[in-house]
Amino acid sequence: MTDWAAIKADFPVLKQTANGAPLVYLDSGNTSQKPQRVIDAMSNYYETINANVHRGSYDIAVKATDAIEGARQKVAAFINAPSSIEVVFTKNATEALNLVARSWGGANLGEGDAVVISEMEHHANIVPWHMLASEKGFELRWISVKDDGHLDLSNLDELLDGAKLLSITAMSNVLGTLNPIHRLAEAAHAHGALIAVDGSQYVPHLATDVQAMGADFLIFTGHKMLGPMGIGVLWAREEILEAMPPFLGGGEMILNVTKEGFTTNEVPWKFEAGTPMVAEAVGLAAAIDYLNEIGMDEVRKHEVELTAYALRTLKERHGDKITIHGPSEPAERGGVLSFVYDQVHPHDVAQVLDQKGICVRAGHHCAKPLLRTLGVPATSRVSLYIYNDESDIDLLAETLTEASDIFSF
Amino acid sequence: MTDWAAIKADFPVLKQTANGAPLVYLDSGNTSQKPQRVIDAMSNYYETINANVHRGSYDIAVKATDAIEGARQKVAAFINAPSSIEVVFTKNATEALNLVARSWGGANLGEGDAVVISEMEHHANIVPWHMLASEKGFELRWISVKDDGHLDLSNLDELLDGAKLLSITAMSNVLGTLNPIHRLAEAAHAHGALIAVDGSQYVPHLATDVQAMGADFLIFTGHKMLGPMGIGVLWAREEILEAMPPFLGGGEMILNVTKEGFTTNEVPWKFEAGTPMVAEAVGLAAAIDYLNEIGMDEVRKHEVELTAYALRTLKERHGDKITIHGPSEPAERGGVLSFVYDQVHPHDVAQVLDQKGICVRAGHHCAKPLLRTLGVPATSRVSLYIYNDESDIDLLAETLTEASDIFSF
Amino acid sequence: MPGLEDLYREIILDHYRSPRNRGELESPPAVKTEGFNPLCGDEIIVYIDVDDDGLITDIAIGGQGCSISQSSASMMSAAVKGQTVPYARRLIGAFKGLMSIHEGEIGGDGSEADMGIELSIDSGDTKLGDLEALKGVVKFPVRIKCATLGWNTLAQALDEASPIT
Amino acid sequence: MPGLEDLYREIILDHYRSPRNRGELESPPAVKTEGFNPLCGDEIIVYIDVDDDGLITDIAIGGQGCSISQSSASMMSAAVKGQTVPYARRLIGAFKGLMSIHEGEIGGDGSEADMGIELSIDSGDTKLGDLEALKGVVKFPVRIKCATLGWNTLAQALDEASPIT
Ligand SMILES: Cc1ncc(COP(=O)(O)O)c(C=O)c1O
Ligand SMILES: Cc1ncc(COP(=O)(O)O)c(C=O)c1O
Repeated sequence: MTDWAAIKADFPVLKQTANGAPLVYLDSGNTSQKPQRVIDAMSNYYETINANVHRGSYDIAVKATDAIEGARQKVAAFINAPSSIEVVFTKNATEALNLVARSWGGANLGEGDAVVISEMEHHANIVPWHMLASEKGFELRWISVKDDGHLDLSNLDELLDGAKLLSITAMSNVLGTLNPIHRLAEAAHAHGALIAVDGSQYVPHLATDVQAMGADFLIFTGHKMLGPMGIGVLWAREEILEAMPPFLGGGEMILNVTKEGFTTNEVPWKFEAGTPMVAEAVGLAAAIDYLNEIGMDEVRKHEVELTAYALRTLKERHGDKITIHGPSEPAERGGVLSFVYDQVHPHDVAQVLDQKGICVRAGHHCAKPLLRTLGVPATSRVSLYIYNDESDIDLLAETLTEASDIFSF
Repeated sequence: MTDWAAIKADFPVLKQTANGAPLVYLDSGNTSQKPQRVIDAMSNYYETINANVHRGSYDIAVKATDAIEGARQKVAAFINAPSSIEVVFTKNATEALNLVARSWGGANLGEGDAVVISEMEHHANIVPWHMLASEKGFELRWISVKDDGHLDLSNLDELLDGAKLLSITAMSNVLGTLNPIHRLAEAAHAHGALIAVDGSQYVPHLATDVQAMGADFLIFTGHKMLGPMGIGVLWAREEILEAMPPFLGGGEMILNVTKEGFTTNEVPWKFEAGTPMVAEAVGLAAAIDYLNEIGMDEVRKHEVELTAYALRTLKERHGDKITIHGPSEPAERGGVLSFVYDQVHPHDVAQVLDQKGICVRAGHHCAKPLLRTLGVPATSRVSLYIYNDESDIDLLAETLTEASDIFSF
Repeated sequence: MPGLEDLYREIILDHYRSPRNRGELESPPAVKTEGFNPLCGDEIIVYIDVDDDGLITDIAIGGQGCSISQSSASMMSAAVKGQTVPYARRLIGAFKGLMSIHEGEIGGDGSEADMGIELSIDSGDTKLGDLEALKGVVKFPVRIKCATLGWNTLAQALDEASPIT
Repeated sequence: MPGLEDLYREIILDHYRSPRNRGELESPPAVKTEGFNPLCGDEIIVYIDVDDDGLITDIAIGGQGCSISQSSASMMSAAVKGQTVPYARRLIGAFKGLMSIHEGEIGGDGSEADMGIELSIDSGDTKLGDLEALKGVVKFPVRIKCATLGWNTLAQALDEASPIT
């Protein structure tokens, strides 16, 4: 049995107060908090072995190189990648998605081609395709989202017909919806398309196995999984990476440079131009260790229970005053709850909650096309992680009534 | 008078031993070490106000936003930029140079155009131009490097004729040469070209004033200036940034996204797609504070003195056995000394030095075209910073003789 | 520590609940401009009719957003309706000045704001007084962009309707 | 803590000072391949002549680099000259096996190395014994790439001269 109270105590931010009240952090879908151990791992790196990697032959340079390559192996194991050379470090998920679009897409997409995405994508999985499409002239097709928060897959074959890539989130950052990636991968492959999976919301919360998923690309971001900001991950099958042209040019990614041209380094370094974020890789590795010690199945179980509790509590307490978007079954969703409360604008909801130290996000959550489909300009969003517990939900439910009091018409 | 011993004591790595010997770090041109205060600033950020920025209205989100925007202002002031909105955070200098190439270059360069760079550029200021040139068909022209380590500017007007951009390093990472940026900027502007200055080696060591330089773009990187890895800076004049198309697509950089397209956010956020590296910005701001407290003029004075000492000591001790590349006048150069020692291969030199805890870099220093011009396949490189002193140079000079002993023919 | 009562003054809630000049104008002839707050998704649409004498003869406000953005736009509409374009421009400057104190601190550009102009510029219209109620917003820095959204959108509309020559 | 004497064995320094088979072969008919170590700039050029029976009748080594890369290539050239292509391939596998212990640990791919083959494969050529001297390199992980550079280049040359069918 996991001692969730002990886990909560590992997170120094949660010992802070905000506006005089103890901090209740319900915005992990935005960025997660970091256990002391992750913070210390990075400090320790800078205090003991900081050096540039892959370039120096001296002692700390070797140790720093081992640190980043060790982190790469840890990441690979965490998602069950066949080889660590399939793991590319980027600065965040957004850069990783741009890398896929510009490098793979730039080489493979042209007029007459199509890329399929869904209405529930984060802007990071929309804008790179818009940018590339306006340059290359391919078609961007959209899988619709149904009222129940699930993808409308009724016309999937039609959408995939002639498509070269399906790029889709494994879990919605607004609705919490878990998408049937394995089924989508099979459908994409049946149509000769590849599948890129945006795991930014999934990898931090559920055990991930790229091979079982049938994914060709997986994208995620360190800061949402207890790791630091400034590091993201692109995983792709080796043969795909091998065939892709480079993305950014500079040191590390070359084998040779002359005045006339250059040759590229091996994967994954081919895609890692310039000095990499070694401390952040060390922090991400420490975060993975931390999650592995709890066990991703325990993490998931905790979140399903807490999500169920939240859905139940908010409904019991606020009834028709609250509209919670997304699947109603906790097992079909992650711990992300978007809601609209009693005609109070989400920004005002967040403001009222903030006065009690409760951190929730209000807005479009970088998913404007989805909000347009939902027919709401903005929502309030609660997103849970391992350091949350029922008392956080209770305080949330309690404080919402204050918003009602101020804004009742 | 600066107390340099006290400064050295601020750097925890320098209290480590390597191979049983106290660490002597002479590779700051590769990456610098971090004072405890910078390390602590980042830990403190994660322990107290970590949140995603520009998105949340709650207390710690506001503080985190203030932290990154405050860092932006600090960076702007450090280089005397007219406005902080001209400062774009990237993951490193390499990304910043790619941003200039892809965004500005992509929009402005085509067949018949030319970009001028120099033979002493780092690969980060070469490969992005090779990549873009092969796509857009413009010409890449090279300013030669003379035997004395200075640029050959005799044919500058010819090279700039019809050029749209001069992209050049302010200080060579191999030779230490300080280039006449102001004069180059005037020449570029006289020909209707813009000038991009790679300040990666310059900004950490000399007081920088983009307005006095006459620069249009300035690029530098946090980890070489006592700051963390994972953050770089692109500065450009506001009107130039305004006119540039976006670089990476995703969250933060948009104003609106629909299924049909998107509109971009204001500068600088237009160029900062995805969750930014807030902790790293906080660390960079702390590094700038630290440098400002010493004073950049003091930093420069220390390094000129130490460079003079190193040039003198190595020559006195090793005479013709050692060839030191680059300008012979300490005032014309930074504290970067590339040398070839007694036919011992630089990699072997570094290995021997490592046994005494001395960290130097051996190789091509990501400047292969320059090494080809110098006619050497590799050099050993010593690069100095504020925590180095004469005893470091003495130990270096002493230990080099051991390499001689092993490899004497 | 600022409390919610600093932000949600009664007069603000009143404008939020009963927005003035809510609606659309036919465009053309009206000038229509849209403003977005990319952070929270708030949206203000400003329609103005400006006659040949440079008088803002009519104004209407569309869009959606939080209590602050909506009430600020509502107050703004009441304050500039029937006024001249130069007056409206000065008022925008004055209002942004009021809001710029913190924005300047966190990196926004407050320099353009005309801090010299008092909100109580000569006008019999008591609606100006209402604007003072928005002062509390300055204590909640993220909400400043909500409060100024309508004003920036109006500024754009004015530039279109009556370009500065 | 490994000392320099583990790395710079006398036999290694001997090959470094007096490299065997240094030079060029006319190409064609010789196969010429180049290998780079992007980290340090070392460069090895391997020329081989392979006859119709699959015998490596001649080999020459060009390029430049550190004592480890040069001596390793020199020893390699001595070890495979006059031998068959399959023998050379097995030797490459064995050598990479010797070097892979740490490479595997830090993320390199050691799996392809044929660990089963002893370096002392049946051959009267005493040069094989010399190769054992490179074992010390494993204690200096960054130098492993120096030691294997020539061998990887030879592997490429063999693939070109005598493609695996
Ligand atoms: C002159 C110069 N430019 C660019 C770079 C690239 O910096 P980074 O690796 O941080 O992108 C470096 C350092 O590696 C450099 O010395
Ligand atoms: C589903 C999804 N994809 C991509 C991203 C982008 O991640 P980052 O901002 O770290 O690049 C996010 C989070 O913001 C997300 O929720």
